[in-house]
Amino acid sequence: MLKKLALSVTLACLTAAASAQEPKTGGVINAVIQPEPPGLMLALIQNGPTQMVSGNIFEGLLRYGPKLEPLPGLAESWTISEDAKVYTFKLKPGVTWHDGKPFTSADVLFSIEMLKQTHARARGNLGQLEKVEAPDDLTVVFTLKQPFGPFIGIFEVGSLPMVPKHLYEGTDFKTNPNNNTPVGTGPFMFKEWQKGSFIRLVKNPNYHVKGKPYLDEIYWQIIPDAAARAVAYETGKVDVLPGGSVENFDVPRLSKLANTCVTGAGWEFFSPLAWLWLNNRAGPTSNKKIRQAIMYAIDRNFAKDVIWNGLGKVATGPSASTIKFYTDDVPKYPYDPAKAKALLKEAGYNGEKVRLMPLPYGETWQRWGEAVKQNLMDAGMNIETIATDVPGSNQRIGDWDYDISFTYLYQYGDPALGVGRNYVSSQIMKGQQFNNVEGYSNPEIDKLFAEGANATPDSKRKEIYEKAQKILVEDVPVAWMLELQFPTITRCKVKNLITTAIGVNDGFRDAWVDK
Amino acid sequence: MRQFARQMLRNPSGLIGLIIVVMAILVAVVGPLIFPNSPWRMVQRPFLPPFTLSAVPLGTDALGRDVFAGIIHGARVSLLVGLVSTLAALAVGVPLGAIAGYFGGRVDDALMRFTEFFQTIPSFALAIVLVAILQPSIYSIVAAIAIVSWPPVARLVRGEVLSLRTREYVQAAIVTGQTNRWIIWHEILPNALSPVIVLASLMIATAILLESSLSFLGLGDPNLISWGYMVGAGRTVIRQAWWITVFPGLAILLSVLGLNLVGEGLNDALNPRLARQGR
Amino acid sequence: MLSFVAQRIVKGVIVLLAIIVLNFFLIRLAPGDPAVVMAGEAGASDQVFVKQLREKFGLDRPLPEQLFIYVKGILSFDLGFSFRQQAPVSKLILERLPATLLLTMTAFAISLVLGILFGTLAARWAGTWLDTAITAMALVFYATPLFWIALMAILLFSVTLDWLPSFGYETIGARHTGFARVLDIGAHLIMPAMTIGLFFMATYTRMTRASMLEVKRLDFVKTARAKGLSDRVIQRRHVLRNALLPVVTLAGLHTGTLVGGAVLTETVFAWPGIGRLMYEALIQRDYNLLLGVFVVCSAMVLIFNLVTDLVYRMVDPRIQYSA
Amino acid sequence: MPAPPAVSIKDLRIALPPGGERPFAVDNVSFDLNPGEIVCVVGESGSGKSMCAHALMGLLPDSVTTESGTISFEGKNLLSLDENGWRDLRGRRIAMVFQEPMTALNPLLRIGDQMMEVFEAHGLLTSRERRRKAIELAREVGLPEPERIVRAYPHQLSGGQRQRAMIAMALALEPAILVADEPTTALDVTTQAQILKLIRDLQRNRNMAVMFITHDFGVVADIADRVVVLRHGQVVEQGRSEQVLGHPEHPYTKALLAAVPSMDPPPRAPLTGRSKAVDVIGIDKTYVTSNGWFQRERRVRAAYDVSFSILQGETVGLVGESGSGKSSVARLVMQLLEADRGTIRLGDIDLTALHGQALRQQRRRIQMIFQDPFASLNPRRKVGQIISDGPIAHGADAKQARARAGELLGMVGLDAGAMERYPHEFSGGQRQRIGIARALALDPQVIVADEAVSALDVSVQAQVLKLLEDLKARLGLSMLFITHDLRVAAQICDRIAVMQRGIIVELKATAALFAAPEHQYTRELLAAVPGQHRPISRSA
Repeated sequence: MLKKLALSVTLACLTAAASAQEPKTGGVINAVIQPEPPGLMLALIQNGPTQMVSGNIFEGLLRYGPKLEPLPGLAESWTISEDAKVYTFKLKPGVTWHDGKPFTSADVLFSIEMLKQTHARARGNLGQLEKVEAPDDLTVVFTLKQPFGPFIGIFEVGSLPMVPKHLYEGTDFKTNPNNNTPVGTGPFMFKEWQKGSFIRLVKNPNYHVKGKPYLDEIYWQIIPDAAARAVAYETGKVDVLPGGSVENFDVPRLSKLANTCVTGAGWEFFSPLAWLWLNNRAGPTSNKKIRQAIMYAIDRNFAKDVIWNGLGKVATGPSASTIKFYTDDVPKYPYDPAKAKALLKEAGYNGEKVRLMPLPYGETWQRWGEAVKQNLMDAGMNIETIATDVPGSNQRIGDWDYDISFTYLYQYGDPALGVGRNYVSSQIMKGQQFNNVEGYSNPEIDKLFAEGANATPDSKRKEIYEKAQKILVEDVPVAWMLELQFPTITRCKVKNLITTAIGVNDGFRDAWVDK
Repeated sequence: MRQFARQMLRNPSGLIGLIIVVMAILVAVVGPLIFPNSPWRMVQRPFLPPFTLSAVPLGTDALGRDVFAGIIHGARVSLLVGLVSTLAALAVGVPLGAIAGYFGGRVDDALMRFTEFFQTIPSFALAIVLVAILQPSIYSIVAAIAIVSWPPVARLVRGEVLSLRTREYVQAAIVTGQTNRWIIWHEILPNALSPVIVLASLMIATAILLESSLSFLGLGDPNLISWGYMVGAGRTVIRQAWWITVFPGLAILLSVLGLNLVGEGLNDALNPRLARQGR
Repeated sequence: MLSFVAQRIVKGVIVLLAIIVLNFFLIRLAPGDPAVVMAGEAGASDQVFVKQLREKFGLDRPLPEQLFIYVKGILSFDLGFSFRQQAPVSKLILERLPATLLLTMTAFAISLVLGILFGTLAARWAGTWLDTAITAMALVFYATPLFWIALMAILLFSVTLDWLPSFGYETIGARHTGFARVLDIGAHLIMPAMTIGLFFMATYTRMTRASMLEVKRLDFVKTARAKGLSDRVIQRRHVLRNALLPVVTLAGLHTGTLVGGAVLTETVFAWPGIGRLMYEALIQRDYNLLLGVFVVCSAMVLIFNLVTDLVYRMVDPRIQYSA
Repeated sequence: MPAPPAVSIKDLRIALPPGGERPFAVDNVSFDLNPGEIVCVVGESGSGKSMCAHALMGLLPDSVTTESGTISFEGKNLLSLDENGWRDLRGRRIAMVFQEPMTALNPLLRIGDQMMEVFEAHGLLTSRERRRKAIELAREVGLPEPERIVRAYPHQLSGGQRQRAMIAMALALEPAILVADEPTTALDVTTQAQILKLIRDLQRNRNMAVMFITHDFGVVADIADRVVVLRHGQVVEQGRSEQVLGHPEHPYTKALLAAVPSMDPPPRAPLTGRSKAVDVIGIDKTYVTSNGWFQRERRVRAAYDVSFSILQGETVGLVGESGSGKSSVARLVMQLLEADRGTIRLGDIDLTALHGQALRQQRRRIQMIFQDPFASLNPRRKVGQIISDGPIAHGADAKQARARAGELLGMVGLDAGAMERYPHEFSGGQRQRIGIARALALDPQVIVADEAVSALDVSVQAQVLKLLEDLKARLGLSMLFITHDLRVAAQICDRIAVMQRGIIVELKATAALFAAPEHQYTRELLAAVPGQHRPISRSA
């Protein structure tokens, strides 16, 4: 109870700080969505654009502040038992679905079951769950098999969206007609979708937070070309460019436009970290010295300053600096071509061809690939760029058919959720584009991450993870590049858009337009 | 031949075209030898405007690479793609058209259905799909361009052969006991050549455009610099740095224009009706 | 005439089936499949999930069986189900087709009208500065990459002058009705239509000019002059009519391919048409959707070719349906 | 004739573009056209006769210019008219009929509409009256079913009907002058005879002045009141038709007239006891054009039960009008076409049973001379190659074949220097000689000559015919001679077969055929040959 009170206070402070002005009701926001989402049923589809749009329609039990602290969502309070195995959630009373039916603990139980089938990440996150029960309509109790530190961090809307039981129970989830007109509890309701043009959401008048949302409508406009998106913003056709929707080269120019506000906030939960998969199994990159040489050969500050326009941060190791238990007390790899050459020579590299696969996600990544290629060639490596599109690159990565390949992955706030998976040997599986793709296998790292996930209290976890980071940075299983920042560009009249650690994905419930 | 050259030179636009094309070829052949530095090398600060430093006369791109070097080295790739894919298309289209036209009947029917089939699929869409499937590389691009551009060649050659086949000198060759192969090779194809040459010069131009369009969509060979790649890469920054797109774009425009002019000049010079009229 | 049409339709269906079979295998040759893409997007790629998806899409079955199922569907006008968009392919295509048709038909009309106009002028004043100017303009448009024109047009008309909207089909959220809506769509249409249209306009200009000059030399023009007809009547009734036959034929053949060839323009101008749909389906390996677009585009080509033939036969009395 | 001339051409000189064969297309030409008179302007190709016609219409091509002279008509000098002045005259006062009625009519407009245009051009009559007038005109020129035919398109008419339509157009406004530029050259003899009669009748009824351009002295003899003979753009002789044809003065005119083959077959020794070189037995050939699965096929019968034989050393003529199937028979005999039925024997070998290599082997024994001297030689091969290619294909040594080619060129009257040159460097007659040399290179026993002299000017035609006759005699060749020209056939053939619609209707010794034609069609053909009723001087 005390905990709950403390939380409410924090929340109040946060809100007060964020909006010095009194919010105004009404208005329409035009935002860009790219690419066009395949569908909006968040429980079935979890790609980026779906999460971004559906975060307004659906809600999770919790939300997370910029420091990744849990905030009330559909659950208004929660308690964790002493042995850290039982989590009891109190649901907010009076919440209704868009169709008017009440939201209850039965919906939560149903959602858990459904997501285990349809949501791969949720299935993973719920792996430690022994059982979940609903003693009454507004209480849900999760019982874990063993303590699992990150468990409190899995309840945001994209990771565990709540689904209406009355519409989905007993149906074939994939073909349920409600998938086309999703029904959630969120601040906005789905109105129409003109394929290839826009998705329109309208205000939920019965939203469970009094007075919210402030906006009447949101148009998510679908504009496939990055340059056209920039022009759309410039010519006033859209007001919100979520992170990643324009090329980095355009960001400085757009930022300088009048009445334009830019923020890098809202990515704390994901903390995307870019690195190069280095194939640890075969070829030159299986040699640790060559991997270290690669780290020295690449001018990561150039990439940050020129390609990412100074946004982001040079990565020091497997964890982004925003992730719990991060440490920068690890071996350093400054840009040093001479050292790279020396290491290559030491490793006996004799000009074998090394295949480099850039990320097929647009011009920024292409340019980065070219710059890295040139860096490596300057250090004396023989690099051939392999061009693929997304499916092709996924296939190659899944088949381990590459030498060096770009990627960036979300870290989901906790090393147990988003970091360890990339280095532990149990996650070496053919056919995946994530997790331990590089084929790095170190029993000590396996052990450290296994302990870290279930250790209590946090101080113990910190010790374990810091040790793991040191070992990894020394071994260079992958070549860490940058902690990415995807700036959200808005017209300054759009207020209070980003209030939580998942940014735009958490919906426009607090946003308002200053007229 | 001399008369043909005279015809070609008499035509001012053909001459201009020829000059442009010869210059483009010179740049492609000799350019990289004179400017051996890799066009991928980051040599200056990014977005350096043109005409500010004599070392990088056309400025630098988003990574600080020399635009001028890119155009010089890109000439080789763009022209080569144009030339090789056209040759490949000819290698498919000419024999197919010749066989269909010469033998006629069911062979003709079958081959023409085959050709029509390829013409029914929208060609740019097919090229995109082919490159995406084979994964972008100089080979897949050349193959895709060749695959979508051979049908007109086959049709043209077929039409020519069809009309040449009934020419009396071909009948004379049959009557004197020549084999089909000899007749196609010595009597028919040499006389079908001029329209094919005209078409080929236009096809090179189209192929260069096609390659640039594919590159624009990001389906170029990432290891080779081409003009289309440069335009594609520059378009996202066109607002800050017009020169990155404008110069390679002009290079494409000029060479395609030149090739078209040459094609027209060839057409005028090789077209017997116009030649007869002049007499 | 009916039997002619019937014959063409049967032939068309055979060609379409061949296209389906070819593309069916072609597309599946590409590395990666929709399950891989969707797993990747979902941010999770455990094998169970990919396997589930493959089973759901029927990708676990042998290829011939997949083909059989697909073709069986096609024969009952069912283009299948889009894996990724979770909707029937025919519905997705029908949503996009009107936009593409509007765009390409406008482009086609502009290019044909202007091309014939300029070509006629150039031929009429052959050898003068007007002819030189028109020919030069046509050559430049003929040689300029389409996407480049698009970029320049956006820079000029949207960004610098702010006269025309740079993307989309209509002003989103404006909810115009009636004539205002038509105007709004028209404003959005101008740039993309011109972008496509300019190249074809150049083609038709050159062709009309050449064709007119050629027809001018024919004997019946001399006959017309020998009758004492005025130059204008000769140009219009004798020269233009005959000269337009090849132009119209070529134009008819172009229309079909235009539909599938609008990928670049639709991408640059965010035009919600099927060219873009195709490209998206391709990079997502949405097999059924991609095949569906191909089938529809190819069918368009066949239909337009047939219409062209019919028009041609109406205009040119020398061709008979059966004789 | 006391009446003043309708048109008077004085010292007309038309300059060709510089760099041509000669500076003037028409050089100092003067002649008059009188009302009610037909003036034939005769000359071989390139003599400038068409230029005269076009100058009179103001329709000269842009590349030539009228240098000097006058054309006086109704008190005006036509050469000083501007375009509007010309337009007013054309069709109304001066009208023209062209050579090729197919291309001279707009294929996309109905015949009647094209007729009505003449009135429209001069702003005459209402549209209903124009239509009525068009039908009237159609009737006047003898077009069948005038009401229906005015709604037809040109391609639906026969060649003769098209030419009638052209004439109807030309006569619509009752012009004072009709210019007819080779109006019957593209037509068959029987049609030609009808058209000539039509022009003659109309001219008499309307008292028109007609300028009739032709290269055919037979036509001249049939139609002309006066004759103007042109050579290299200059008038070599002009005068009354009886005068010029009967008593030519200029050597060129004499030579031209002498070159016109006579209708009287020369006496020929009967060929008895010789074996058959070629035996054609019961050949059928039907062309089938399929228009696809749903449509009826189109069938044209080119040969039906055709049988004849050629003795050794004999020339058999195959005559008939266009479409009679004579060329198909030539191609069947040559095995360029496959017969549906029947046998063709060459000596004792059945050619129809052979294929591939075996057929190619036998081909050397029967060779062909083609019609078009421009199309029968590959423009991209040297003459030496053209002649020696055949022997080399049959295994001859290249060097010997070339030497032989040189000899053959000598034999056909060309010097051996021709070996290294390309066909376009030769004139039509020379090319035909090269074609003959090529045919002879394989030492054949039989020659098939398909309209081998039809495309040549009369003087050249006479030379080539003579050459053929000589060679045939010297080498003991048998010949199948295809022609539409009965005069030529009379001179060269031992026997003549007359073909009509794929059937041989009559086959007789030449003299017998001319003296006593049995079949109705043969009689029609013979009667239609122009120039039989007026004496033509043959003394060279």
